[in-house]
Amino acid sequence: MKKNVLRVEGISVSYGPIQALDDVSIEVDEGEIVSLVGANGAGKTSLLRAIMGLQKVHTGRIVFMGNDITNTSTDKVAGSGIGLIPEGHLVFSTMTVLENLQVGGYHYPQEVSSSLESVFESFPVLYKRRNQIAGTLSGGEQQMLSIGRTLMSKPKLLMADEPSLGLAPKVISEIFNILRDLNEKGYPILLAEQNAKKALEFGDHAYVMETGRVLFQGPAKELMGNPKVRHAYLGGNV
Amino acid sequence: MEIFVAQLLNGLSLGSIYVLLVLGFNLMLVVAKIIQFAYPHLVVLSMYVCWGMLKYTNNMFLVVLASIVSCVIVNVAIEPIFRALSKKHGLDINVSFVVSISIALLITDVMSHALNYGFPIAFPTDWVGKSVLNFGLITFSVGQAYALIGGIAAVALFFYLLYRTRQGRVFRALSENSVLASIIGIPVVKTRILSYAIAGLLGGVTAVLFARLLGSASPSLGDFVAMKVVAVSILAGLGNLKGGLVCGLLLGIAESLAMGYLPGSWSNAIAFMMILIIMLIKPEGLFGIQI
Amino acid sequence: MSPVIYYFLSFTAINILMCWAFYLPYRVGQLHHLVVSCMMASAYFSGYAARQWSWPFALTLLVGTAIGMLICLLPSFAIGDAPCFTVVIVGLTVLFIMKTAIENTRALGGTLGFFGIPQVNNLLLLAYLCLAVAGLLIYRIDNSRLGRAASMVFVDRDAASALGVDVKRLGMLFQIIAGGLAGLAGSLYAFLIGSLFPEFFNLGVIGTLMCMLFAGGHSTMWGVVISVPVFEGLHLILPTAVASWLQVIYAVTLIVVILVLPGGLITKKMLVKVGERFRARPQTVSIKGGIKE
Amino acid sequence: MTTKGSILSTVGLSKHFSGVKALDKLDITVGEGQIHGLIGPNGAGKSTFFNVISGLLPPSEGEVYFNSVNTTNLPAHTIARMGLGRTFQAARMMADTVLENVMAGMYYYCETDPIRSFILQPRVFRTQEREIRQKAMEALDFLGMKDSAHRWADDLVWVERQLVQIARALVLDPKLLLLDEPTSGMGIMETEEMKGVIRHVRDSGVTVILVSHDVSLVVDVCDWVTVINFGEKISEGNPRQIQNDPKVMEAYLGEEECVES
Amino acid sequence: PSSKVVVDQWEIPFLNCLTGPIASIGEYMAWSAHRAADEINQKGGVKGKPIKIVDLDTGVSPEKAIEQMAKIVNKSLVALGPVPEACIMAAMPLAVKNGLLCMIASTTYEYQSQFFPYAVAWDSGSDKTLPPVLAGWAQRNPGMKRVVQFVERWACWPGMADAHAAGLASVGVKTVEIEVPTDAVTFGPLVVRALAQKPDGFVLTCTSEKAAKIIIELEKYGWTDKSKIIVFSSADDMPLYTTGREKLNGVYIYSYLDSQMETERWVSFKEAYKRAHGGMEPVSLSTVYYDCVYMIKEALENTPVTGDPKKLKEERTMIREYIRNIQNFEGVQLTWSMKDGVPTDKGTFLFIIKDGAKQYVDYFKPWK
Ligand SMILES: Nc1ncnc2c1ncn2[C@@H]1O[C@H](COP(=O)(O)OP(=O)(O)OP(=O)(O)O)[C@@H](O)[C@H]1O
Ligand SMILES: Nc1ncnc2c1ncn2[C@@H]1O[C@H](COP(=O)(O)OP(=O)(O)OP(=O)(O)O)[C@@H](O)[C@H]1O
Ligand SMILES: [Mg+2]
Ligand SMILES: [Mg+2]
Repeated sequence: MKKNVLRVEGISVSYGPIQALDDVSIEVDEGEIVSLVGANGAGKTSLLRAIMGLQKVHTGRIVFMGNDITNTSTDKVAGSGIGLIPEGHLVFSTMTVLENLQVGGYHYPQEVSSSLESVFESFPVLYKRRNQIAGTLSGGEQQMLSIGRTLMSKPKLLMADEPSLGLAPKVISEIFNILRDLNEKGYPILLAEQNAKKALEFGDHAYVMETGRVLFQGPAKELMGNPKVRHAYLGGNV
Repeated sequence: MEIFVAQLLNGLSLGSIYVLLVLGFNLMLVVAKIIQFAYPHLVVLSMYVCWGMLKYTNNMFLVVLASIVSCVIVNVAIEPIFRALSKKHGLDINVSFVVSISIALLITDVMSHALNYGFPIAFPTDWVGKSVLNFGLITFSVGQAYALIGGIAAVALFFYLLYRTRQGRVFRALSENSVLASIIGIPVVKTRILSYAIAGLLGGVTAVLFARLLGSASPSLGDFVAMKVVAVSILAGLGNLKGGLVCGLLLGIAESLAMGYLPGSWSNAIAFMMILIIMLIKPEGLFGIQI
Repeated sequence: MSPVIYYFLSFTAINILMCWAFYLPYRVGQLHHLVVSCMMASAYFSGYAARQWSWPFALTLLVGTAIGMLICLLPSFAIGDAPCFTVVIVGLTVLFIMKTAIENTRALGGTLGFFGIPQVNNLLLLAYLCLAVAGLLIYRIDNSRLGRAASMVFVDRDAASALGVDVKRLGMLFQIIAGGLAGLAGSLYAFLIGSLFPEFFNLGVIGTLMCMLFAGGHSTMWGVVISVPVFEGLHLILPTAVASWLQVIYAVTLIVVILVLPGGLITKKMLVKVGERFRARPQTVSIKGGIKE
Repeated sequence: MTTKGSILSTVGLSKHFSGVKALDKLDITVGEGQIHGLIGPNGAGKSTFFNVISGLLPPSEGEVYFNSVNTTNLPAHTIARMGLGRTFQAARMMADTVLENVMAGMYYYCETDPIRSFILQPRVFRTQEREIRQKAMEALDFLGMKDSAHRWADDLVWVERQLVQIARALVLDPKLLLLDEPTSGMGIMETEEMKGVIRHVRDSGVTVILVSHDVSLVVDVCDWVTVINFGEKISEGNPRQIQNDPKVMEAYLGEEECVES
Repeated sequence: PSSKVVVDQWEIPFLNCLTGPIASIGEYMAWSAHRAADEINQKGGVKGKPIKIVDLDTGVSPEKAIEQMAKIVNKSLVALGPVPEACIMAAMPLAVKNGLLCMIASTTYEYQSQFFPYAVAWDSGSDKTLPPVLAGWAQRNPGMKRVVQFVERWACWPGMADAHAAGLASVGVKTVEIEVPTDAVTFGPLVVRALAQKPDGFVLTCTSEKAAKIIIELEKYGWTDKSKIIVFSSADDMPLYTTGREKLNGVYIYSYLDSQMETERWVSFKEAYKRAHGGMEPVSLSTVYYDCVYMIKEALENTPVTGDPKKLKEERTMIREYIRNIQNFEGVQLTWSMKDGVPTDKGTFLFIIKDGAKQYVDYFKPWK
């Protein structure tokens, strides 16, 4: 039996009158890749934001490594070891690439230079652009920077919200390779992805969400075979 | 020639006032993304505290400490206002401008109402100090020297702090996007308060330097310089520390040369005319915006 | 009418005009402080023309408006699409320079002030007439493609110009109209007060106007219609002991309003919500309009 | 190339940012009535290309011909008026309803002088306003967003924003439409829908240049594809050719995609 | 004076600057008006009714001033203020239109003449009072040929500067003007510029704080002969002494008030003032509204005023005419008469500053 890293127990979240999550429970075990699949507005981002403490949770509990982190302030959640790659290539646009990465290593000031090396190794483009102001990077470069910056914080659990957004196919596969490498090194990963095919191929375990609820869950391979899932998310005839 | 050199020195000391204030102003821009129009007013308020402390003790250390502590406290005390503001308005610099103008109004009103019966305050005449240099009209007092050196040193120090150290990067990251900053684990409230405290610290030191340079302060002192401070900061490129140094000194020199040579009633207008022309030609400021 | 109400109403009209003059360029993201200079120039001009040349009121009003527009026209070639704070500084410096110029002009009374502008009858009526016309104009601008273009420029200049909006010309247009409004306000101001003083036009005026605009709400033209009378009337009704802390009260009020109601008292969203109430039958409404024409 | 004339062509177009060559002597010709794909790795210069041809950035060198007119260094709004519509990678909406956002696209819809039309000729003004509103509604309808017309634009999710952007660009009847990653962040269903929309746009006579990293989209809808890397054109052809071009595979698609295709 | 008084108290509105940057000045003006009222009330008031000073704040804002004026313009017999110049300019036309006499806070006749006959000034025209003092100062410093005058352009000060120059010219001294910007914070450039003119003396026509700082700068640049510096009356205010301190020793200053005077009335005023202001000495403006209130008292007593709103217009005229032509009025220090609202025989004191206090040197009657 693998140890539980993250356990979300029946949380619900709403934006004013809009109920974005309704009694959602998921689990991430040690060394596992968990994929969240769902169409637009299914609530994937809301779930990740709730875990991160960016959104108030009304009911339910979030437990990370045995500690209750429900409605804890975001920086504490981050400090406790959850790294989020946010949706839509968010970077500090007035700072240089290098500075963005350095800030990412906030909790490990001693190890910044070694982490930098490994990030630059994964993303050579960033090394080339290290002194460029991040706001002038291309969309894809910003996404890479965003991922690199999260890796700088050596998270114990990596959460990625659509990391492949706006990336070239080659880079996407590189990114997934990097994520897999990280997973092999022991990082559990929670991945939210619209591209259900990629996500199911990639994940060990998957949750399929729709309008704020978990519809299906189970080992990713099994879900791939589930005709309902295939029809709704994998473009019927795949 | 003698007169010219004397005016140049005067310009430098006037410029050092602008440099110190613009630095603090830019600091608030860089670390908190706000136009702190009331920054000069805060400094003047600290001068009042400094003066009040002098009534009780002559201990220089305590006086400086009081000035710094008061400025830090006041600056930190207004932090929640701007925090709430940025929560509600995103990063709307214009709104922060309007709010800080009302804070300036508030401070001026308190000073002209409640402190020293609203009268100007004066520091001991020996505070302005002996001359370090004295050839005829070419003189330079200790106070002037402190302010000038202090100004340049402070710019260097804060430039280093903001752009070369870990903490500086954290400040800038936070000011740009506090949500993102919290995602990567920066303790938002603590860091924000720290950044305001540091700007307050600079303000406290500036207040002491001004006390020695100017020898007095009045409720309207803040208003007199605030607008020029904003102008210099924009002229140099908002948030540009080095540009602020250069433009601050330049404005000081330009102003004192204008006062020294040009037909009397127009000297100040001419300094403004220069600013106007530069702004019309280079709307982004001379050195480029850096926030 | 009691003089208190007369002046309250007149200043309200003038300040609403001035707030609109601030509001319009702020639609494209510019805090256009130059309008205070327009107001000053037009006030002095109107005063001078009325006293020295005995110009009729209507004429001075028109020429005052034109002067305001002219003053905004010239810099707008340079700052039509400038970033907000450049516009701020240009406005402030021009104000300062203009003040110095007036202080040094004997014919305008210099620092002593300018006395004896003839009184006009029905000023209040005319002021509100002007206000109505100006309001109509701004309403039209707001609810036409100019207004939409402005909102677009406000959020994203690049996107706006990719939609075919000439950002600079739009900025210039708004600045010039704002100058005209301020000129109009200046003329009315001169006739209302009857004498002028350089100190009338200072940073404090700018501060007050900005407070009114932001407290009222800068995303619609209606906010100031509420906030100006409140700001104007507050010191009339407060007891003296409290009123001596009026500045502090203003400052705190503004901060609180901005904190509690981010967009000011009245926001665009609010208007749209109200509009939705009335748009129960959207189609029929537009058809009706069609038939009428 | 098709036999029809070209609507856009660039000659030796370059754009340098202090050292970075975002575009490097690029010659691209876009045939009229086509869906022209522009793909390339991240940072290849696709968005920069859009910015240069739409006039938002001045080119460092080279010339742009749009509709046989030399539009190099013309201001963006003039080019837009000549019939070039575009969307942005990061869509920003103005704080108003969706409908108003779309109506904002029709700035130059009415040829009369704005001041005259709304001060002196209220009737003309009102008619115009109604037409604008109607057209915006049609465009929203076309994109299946009619129901959202009166929603507040800030509340839209990413995908809806993209649609609004497209509607905003379409209302002016552009001759050429530049789409910068219109499907990023969309699921399969939405992407399918978007394919239909793009084809529909093309069929209504608008040439489309499409930037996207979604290979299946590009392969499915594009008539012609240009691949750029480091600001240079590395390949050109119809989608099939491109997919099998080793240079493209190496620079852009990576092994995985090649295997699939 | 036999008609029956119909009011319970004599309400006298005071349009004063109680907020804003010069609230400090407003405060002591208000203090002295209230003191006069208290004194009068203790002695039984006027015609058996107490005087009540109603403070109205102008906040140095023209709009507020005019609205405050509007509040009183239809019901008051006479008004104190407005203060300061900006508010005078804004609110006086309204007072003139409605025939209300205002005792404005301006030391010169320029404003008074513009609002004739509805304003009262505290001194005769500056071109009459000021030249003798400056001439007297010049004569005490024989050999002075050329002086520099620092002028701050604020309201009537340029006019006063002209009067200074006229006085100096009358004894053969040339004046060079140097303008002091209102928002100046350092004065080195101005002082260097002044010294480059190689002058024999200096006239300081600027605010008290600025005057003190200029004196300090002058010493820094090597000017030691303080007797060749004279400061004008409007700078005879607290900040001059608190800022200048020992650097003022030997400087001349002229003023309308001799604070060393030893009449009983003055001493008690001065002591009370000091108690209320943390030991600060009264300055020339502090007594202005004290005298005003007494002037109003005299007018109320010596005219058949009843306070009846129906007779407002004629009673206003009675008070106005009485005050504008008051004879042998006993102010807190001097006794003087007015003709058409302008004092005819109110002189000016010349002092020398020693250890933070003014010492009487001379008294000059105005030019005829
Ligand atoms: N700030 C907000 N205010 C109001 N409603 C919101 C907000 N953010 C999200 N929502 C709503 O919450 C629901 C869930 O949204 P969420 O962003 O979590 O979905 P998602 O699965 O991440 O979608 P996508 O694939 O588009 O990123 C949607 O209906 C959305 O409209
Ligand atoms: N203002 C700028 N200053 C410096 N470099 C810039 C600037 N704008 C773009 N660049 C650089 O030019 C290159 C091309 O950028 P561009 O945005 O055109 O890429 P792209 O092809 O759109 O990439 P993506 O698909 O990732 O969006 C990038 O390497 C980018 O870093
Ligand atoms: Mg999402
Ligand atoms: Mg791009």
